[in-house]
Amino acid sequence: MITTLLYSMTGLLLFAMGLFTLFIHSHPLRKILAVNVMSTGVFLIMVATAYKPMPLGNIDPVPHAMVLTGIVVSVSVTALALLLACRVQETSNLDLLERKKQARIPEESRR
Amino acid sequence: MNPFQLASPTWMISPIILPLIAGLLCFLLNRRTFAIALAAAVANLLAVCFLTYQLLLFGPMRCHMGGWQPPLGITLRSDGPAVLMLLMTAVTGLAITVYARGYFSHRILNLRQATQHQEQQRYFWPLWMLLLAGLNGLFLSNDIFNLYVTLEIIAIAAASLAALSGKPASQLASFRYLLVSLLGSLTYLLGVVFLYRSCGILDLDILQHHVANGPGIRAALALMSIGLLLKTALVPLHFWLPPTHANALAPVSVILSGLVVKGSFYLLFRLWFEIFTQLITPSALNFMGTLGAVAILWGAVQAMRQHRLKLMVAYSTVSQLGYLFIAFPLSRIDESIQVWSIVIFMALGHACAKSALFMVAGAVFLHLGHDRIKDLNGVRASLPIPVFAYGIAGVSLMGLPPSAGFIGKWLLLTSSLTSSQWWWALVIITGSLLAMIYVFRVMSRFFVIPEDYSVTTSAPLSPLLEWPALIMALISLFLGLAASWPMKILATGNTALTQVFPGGLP
Amino acid sequence: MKTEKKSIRRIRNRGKRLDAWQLLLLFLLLCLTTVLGTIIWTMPENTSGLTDAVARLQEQSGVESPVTAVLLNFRGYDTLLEVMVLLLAVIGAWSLAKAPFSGQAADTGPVQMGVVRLLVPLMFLVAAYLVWQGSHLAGGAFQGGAILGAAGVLLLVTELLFLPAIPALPLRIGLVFGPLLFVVIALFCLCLTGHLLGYPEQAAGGLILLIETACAISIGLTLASLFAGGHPEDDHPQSVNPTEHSDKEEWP
Amino acid sequence: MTPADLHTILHALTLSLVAGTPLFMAALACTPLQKTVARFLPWAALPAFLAAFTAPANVFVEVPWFFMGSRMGLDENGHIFLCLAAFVWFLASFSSRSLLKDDTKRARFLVFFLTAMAGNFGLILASDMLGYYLFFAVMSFAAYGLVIHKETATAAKAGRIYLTLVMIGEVALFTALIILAHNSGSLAIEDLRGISYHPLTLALLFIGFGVKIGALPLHSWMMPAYQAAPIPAAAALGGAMVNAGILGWLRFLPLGQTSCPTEALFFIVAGALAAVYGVLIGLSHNQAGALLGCSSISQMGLITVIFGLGLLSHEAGLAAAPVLIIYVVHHSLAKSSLFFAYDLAHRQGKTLSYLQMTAILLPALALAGLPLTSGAIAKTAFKDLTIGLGPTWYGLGTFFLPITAIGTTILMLHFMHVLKDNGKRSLPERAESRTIFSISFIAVAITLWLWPAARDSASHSLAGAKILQALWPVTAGSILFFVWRQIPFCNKELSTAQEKQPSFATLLPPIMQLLEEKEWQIPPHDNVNTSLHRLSPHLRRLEKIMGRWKIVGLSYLALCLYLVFLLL
Amino acid sequence: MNWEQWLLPAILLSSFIPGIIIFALPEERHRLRTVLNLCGSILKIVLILVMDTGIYFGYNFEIRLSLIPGVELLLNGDPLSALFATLSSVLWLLTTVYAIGYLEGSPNRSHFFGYFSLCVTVTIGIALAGNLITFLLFYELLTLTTYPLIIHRGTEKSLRAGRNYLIYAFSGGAVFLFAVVALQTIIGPTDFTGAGFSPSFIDTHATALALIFILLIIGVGVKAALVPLHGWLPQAMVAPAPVSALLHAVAVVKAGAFGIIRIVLDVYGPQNLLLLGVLPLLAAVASITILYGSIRALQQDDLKRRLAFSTISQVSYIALGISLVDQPLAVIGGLVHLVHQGLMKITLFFCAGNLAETLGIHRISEMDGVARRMPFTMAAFSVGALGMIGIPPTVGFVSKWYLGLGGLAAGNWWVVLILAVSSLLNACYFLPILIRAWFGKQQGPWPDELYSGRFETRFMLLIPPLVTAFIVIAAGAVANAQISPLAWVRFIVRKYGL
Repeated sequence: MITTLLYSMTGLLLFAMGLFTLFIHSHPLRKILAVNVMSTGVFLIMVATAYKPMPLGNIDPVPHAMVLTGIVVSVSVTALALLLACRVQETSNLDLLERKKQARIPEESRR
Repeated sequence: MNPFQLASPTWMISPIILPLIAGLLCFLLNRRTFAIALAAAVANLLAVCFLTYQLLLFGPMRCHMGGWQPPLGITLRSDGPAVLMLLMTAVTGLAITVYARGYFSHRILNLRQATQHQEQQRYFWPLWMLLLAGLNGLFLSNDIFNLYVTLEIIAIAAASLAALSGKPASQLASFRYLLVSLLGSLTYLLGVVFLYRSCGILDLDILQHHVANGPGIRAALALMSIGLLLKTALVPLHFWLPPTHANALAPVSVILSGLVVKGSFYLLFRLWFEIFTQLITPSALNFMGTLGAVAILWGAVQAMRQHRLKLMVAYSTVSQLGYLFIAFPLSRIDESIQVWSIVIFMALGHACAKSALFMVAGAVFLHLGHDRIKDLNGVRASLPIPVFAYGIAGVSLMGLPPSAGFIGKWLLLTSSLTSSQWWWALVIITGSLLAMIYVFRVMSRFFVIPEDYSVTTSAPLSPLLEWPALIMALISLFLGLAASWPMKILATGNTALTQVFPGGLP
Repeated sequence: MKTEKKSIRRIRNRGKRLDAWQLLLLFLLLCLTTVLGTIIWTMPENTSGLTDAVARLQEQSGVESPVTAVLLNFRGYDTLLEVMVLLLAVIGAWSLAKAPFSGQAADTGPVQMGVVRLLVPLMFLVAAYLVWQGSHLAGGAFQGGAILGAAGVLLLVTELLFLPAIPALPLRIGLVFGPLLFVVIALFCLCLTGHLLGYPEQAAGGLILLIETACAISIGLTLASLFAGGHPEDDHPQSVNPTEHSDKEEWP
Repeated sequence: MTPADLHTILHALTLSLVAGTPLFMAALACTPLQKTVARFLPWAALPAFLAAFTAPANVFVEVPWFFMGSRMGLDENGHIFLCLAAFVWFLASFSSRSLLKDDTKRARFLVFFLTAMAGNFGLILASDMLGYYLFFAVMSFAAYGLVIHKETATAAKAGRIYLTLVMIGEVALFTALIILAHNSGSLAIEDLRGISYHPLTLALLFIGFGVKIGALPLHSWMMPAYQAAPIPAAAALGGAMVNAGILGWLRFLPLGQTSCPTEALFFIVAGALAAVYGVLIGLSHNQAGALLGCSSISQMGLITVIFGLGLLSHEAGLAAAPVLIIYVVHHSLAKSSLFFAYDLAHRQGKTLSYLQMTAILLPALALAGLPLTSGAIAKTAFKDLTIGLGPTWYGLGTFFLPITAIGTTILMLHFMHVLKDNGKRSLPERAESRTIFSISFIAVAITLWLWPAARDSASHSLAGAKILQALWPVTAGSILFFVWRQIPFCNKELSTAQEKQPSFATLLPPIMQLLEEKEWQIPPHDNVNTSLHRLSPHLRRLEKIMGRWKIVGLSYLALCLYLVFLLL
Repeated sequence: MNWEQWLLPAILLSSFIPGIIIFALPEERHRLRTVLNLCGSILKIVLILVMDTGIYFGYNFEIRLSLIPGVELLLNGDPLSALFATLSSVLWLLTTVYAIGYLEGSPNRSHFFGYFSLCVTVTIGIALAGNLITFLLFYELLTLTTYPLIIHRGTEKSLRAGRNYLIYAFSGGAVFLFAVVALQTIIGPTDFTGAGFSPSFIDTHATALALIFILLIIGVGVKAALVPLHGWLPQAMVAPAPVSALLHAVAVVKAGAFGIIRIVLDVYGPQNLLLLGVLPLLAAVASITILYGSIRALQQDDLKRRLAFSTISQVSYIALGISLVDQPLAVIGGLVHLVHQGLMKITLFFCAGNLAETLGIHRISEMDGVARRMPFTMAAFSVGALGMIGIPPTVGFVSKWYLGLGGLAAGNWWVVLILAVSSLLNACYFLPILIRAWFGKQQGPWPDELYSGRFETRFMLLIPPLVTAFIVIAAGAVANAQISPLAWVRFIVRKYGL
């Protein structure tokens, strides 16, 4: 019982920390990391859910499978986000662009 | 049981598998990607039509994946709302496929950047096909975790598509979109965890009957809802939508605005009104309604002030999504069923109309090389069909009869008045008026023909760019006239709906 | 002057101290965490989840590991879609840019070379083991694929392998192989048993292993491709002006 | 087809020809045939003559489909009025024929002339309210074209005044007819018998027909219009169209049915004032047409007085009706004759010969009631009427009538004076106008003597006392006239003093000023709606703020918390 | 399915299909376009006459399409709809002829005639609408189809006018929609039955029903240009003359007035309205509009603007007549004015268009002596103007007469007063024009003489006003005949059992 709770609370905390970072920090890398931390938190809670104390018997494999799936998804998304961030960084300074984005009329493409 | 017989529920997988395979093939093969995609889109439409037929014949059905019964196995379910959403996706999808072909062909004509445009087209098809599969999966899925996976498929495909144009603005918007999607998905997943922890069940049918009245489930619902709200871009969480939709390539904008936001909304709505109905409190419904009202007004006001056509259309999406949420508080009276028809009509109407609008915007962009509203003068003369489509789609957005939007608004108004919540009616009416202003602000520009006007662009637009827009617009217009068909589909097997309309259905 | 100072101070303070908005944010976050924590705390812990259901049907799944059974049999559809997610990530990544390609030959030192020579085959071996082991213990396609991916990353990092330099078609075949096989088998099962992914009971184990192997290869390739960060040189359709890429050696 | 049917059809045909012929000719005048139309102009009045003499009295033809259900026919009065109108119009068209020889606006004149003629005949035939109103309106509006025909500034002004008053009259008449129709529940004029008249109705009728008659507050169009119109047209105006107003009163006022003494008093006072006022104002004019107009005002004042007397009581009404007819016949013949005299003088271009002057004196002094003239017969009838009404009204006949006679004498002598040196240049067709005048002269001289209805009054007027009574005002008037001629300052050119007529066009400017550009309009704006335009930067800023991550975070968390709170 | 049912859609399609084809036609194919237009309009007239005859002999024309429960499209041919439909179709034919002449050689004619046909389709739809929802449908579509016509010239001024028109019209439409929904939630289906809803609703929902009535009237009042809602109409004068003619005489303004009639007679029913006691309000608004419109018309020098304000004034006669719904005579007056005003006003607009198109005359101050140059046009104009004033035997008198009688029958003397004052005002703003035109002296050359030919202006421009002017007189002169607008209106009123 207490094990589950401990893991769950840690997971929740990780989720909250990730959330905070995501909202506060503007650097794309930090944001991506924050999302990763969040997902880790969620997975942690999930794994904790799978843990069943002895009287009930075995661990629950379904959350395990879910976590596995989640991790894969998370990896994919992280990779894509990183690439996107790189592309954005390459073409222009992200911060600057974000600040100026609304001010000027962005052009979809120049012909 | 023979999976190929008429009554077999296994047919349900075809709208998922067909685009999936098409997506894989599109990625694998270099040539004939359009042919593959078109075949898939057509096949998808046929499959969905078949599902509709099946639904009308045999009522709602469930398909157990791998033959495993719930609670362990994953179930697909086809019922009225799902089939209607599938139909919407299939029809719009076919139009998008055709339109995208025209769009890319036109752009490739521009030799200077032909390579880049070819690349865009090359990756567009697999992404779009997989997105289609994801959407169909979302509409059919009956498993709360499987829904998460479909949401992710949609998110990744959509974000990639949004970044496809390769311009910094679109990439930035897409990055943000990806983050928001992730945040939404994770919040949803957290909710799923809470739910699983409380019930230990993932299948929606079983959940519906086993919803225990615990705080865990309520928290789960809240978390899942917020996650989906974020993906649906309800004001105040809409910030990502306009830049993403406006900066993407035109076919992508159509996909994002017409279909993708509907996916998450559909899920949210289903959770609230099918699964967790007992948990819903009036104040929560009112809260959603209020957010919807704010969205209607805010989106419309923002749309009115935009200087670019695509941004205006994007903000109009923000506004139109609000209508879907107004339906929430109105459900209370009618035992949450009539509300389905409202939402379905609003969603269908909006999907068609918005697709048409973005298609027109794309055509105009290709024609003029920009989409600044104040310089749109005289487009009518050179692009009569898109302008016509714009007008008709605008009618639907404004909710004028006989469009689907009108039917939706009519139902909304009726519900709000029968339940004596007239203030929602005021919001709805105001929203339509604001829509009129922003639609016609552009429309009037189209109609001005300057003295020295001459068609300056090089290439004439291909009919592939013009006709899908018109057809979508016409569908949105005449869907209202054929409103009894969606009603019939919606009501199939839904006993509650027949109770709401005691006089019998048309 | 005053405003200047203010702005300077603001700039200096940025990142160090939280402004009012951020404090409010923190406060709300704490509230939410507390509420959710309390809910977790008070949640009754009496459900056994799907443990029993899995245990009951374990026999028919064709594999011994319950996790693999869930992953590839009971909820194989999830996994199918998940593989698609990975593929989507690659397509998305490829759509963004061409993979960075220095055009320089690898300047590998002897130590590095040695390590790679040692590690990569080992990793392949481990991966194969993990996939095989997946049917009765922890492990499976993802784990195996991850190791494979790591091997690919190693090769990429040491610039021994230029992913961009691989002709696109084989690469694409490799990437699609797993998912496509998965789908084909799923459809095959549909024809056999009437259910998508409804493996015939006796062939379940074999089919699952087949899928896992294929997927592991594709996943490994996928991860490596993601790391490479873009599409290969020649991955576009009817090239307008096909550029001959320099013939660098692909394998040491 | 029985003979009776045939008879009816013939009757209907005759009646429709009466108004139809002029209308048809008016239509023809729009075509290149106008010259022919001009030549055959007098023939337009012939069917009216025919009808007046042949049509059976009190046989009505129902024309249910026409307008709102029409009834046509002639009653006793109708015969007289139609005959009179036909005569005057015949002479007028005869006279205008030569006028039109080389008039560039011939077609227009023809159209208006013939339309007015049709209107005048038609209203006499109409025996339902709306038919009367229809033809009355047609006549009134067509007459405007005659008034303004010369297109001079004075003509335009006269036209404006005429039109304003006609419009007021039309509206008043419309209102009155609606009330009458409502009260009687039918459109037939016979059904008006026995219904009660609201004073308002009487007032509206007074205004409605009073305009045409020139009753006192509504008289101001007469002088300028008679002066401005071409003389034949003026003759028609003064000799025939005026009668339409009288016929209107005769038909619509409850004469001989109910007694309404108060309103009667109003009629009498207004008439008496007009009788005097016409003379007084006439002395300030020295244009023949205007003078005849003033004389009409005065004479119509007397007719108004007769109407007033008739309204006093049931019996009075019965007694007044024949008197009215006599007076109308007298006046209309005399007045038209004077107009033709004016025409003669106008065309002759040199001073009139004494024979001519004497001949003209007859109709002129007939108006004043010279013995042995038709005027004497009419005045005798009038006097007999007042005597019949008792002592209250006795003074009217013995005292007031002579005074007006004096006035009229002065006026008429003034007219003769003006006429004497009116013509400046010689116009062709003098002979024709001489013929016309002769015909009208003969008509004035003999009609009332030969007319059976007036036989009583005629024989009365031949009594010696009556002759004396009639003679002295004329004599006095003549003396006064010559005295007046000797007073130098009286002969100054006064005629240029035009009356100010308050027309609606001048009344309205204040209202217009009040409403000027007060209309609510959405202010023009170019691109975005105004208010939005102003708000736009703020909206943009707000939207931008909402897009900041920390704000997004805040709203995300707030929504999350709130939803959890709401659902828990 | 029988011919009675299919006649109504056929009537709609007879202008819809030509409209669609015309859209698709290239600009140069003017001959084909003309043929299509004329064939469509003649066919429509024929069909409508068939319908009229059928209605007279008691056939029942009705076709329904149920969309969702509670929302039903219903086309229904009753005498009232026949009245409006006949008027619209006849005037459409004339306006089409006129427009063909008017737009000869100008750009974007396909576009123009396409919308023109759609506009008429929608107007006929309004006429044939069998319940409030169908009415609403066509009412909103009318705004949409007229908008491109109003901004046809594409100038900034016309755009502004168009925008104002839209804002007014759609705001009205929104209010109308709200009211319709509210009404349906109370009384259920709103079919035009001719009797109104059951009086039992009054016991329960008196206030709500009264409020809804006001909202409904506001909704249609925008198009009928009742006074606080009239602002769009004078501005919409920037449109080409045939459009103005159509807007004023047939389509938009009439649609609003027709809506008022439908609401009063069919939706609410006279008895209910008398119970609710809201009619005096309508009467008051109508009276104010009549006077206000006339007074504002006096101030205008621009001919079309003057006519526009005159329209505002005249259309309210209809509302005034209908507001005295318990008096059959007043109702007759109001209903028949629907036709009569259309005939007169379209004549006036045709003539105004002729002046502008032939001589470039837009202002009244430029009209001196114009009748000598264009006698036939001005004759038609004069007939129209005299009709407006109410001079017999024109049709204007007939309407006024019945209105006045009805007003008196209701014991409302002020109705007659309003009529009298309004007639005077009408005279004040129309007669000076006539005087100028017929008797004024031409001051210098015409502003912009564009045409010189055999006739005073183009043949196609000359025929329609002469025809309508003839009808103005003829319909008045034979008002009491078996076949006349008045007779038909009497038939209607009998049908309603008043």
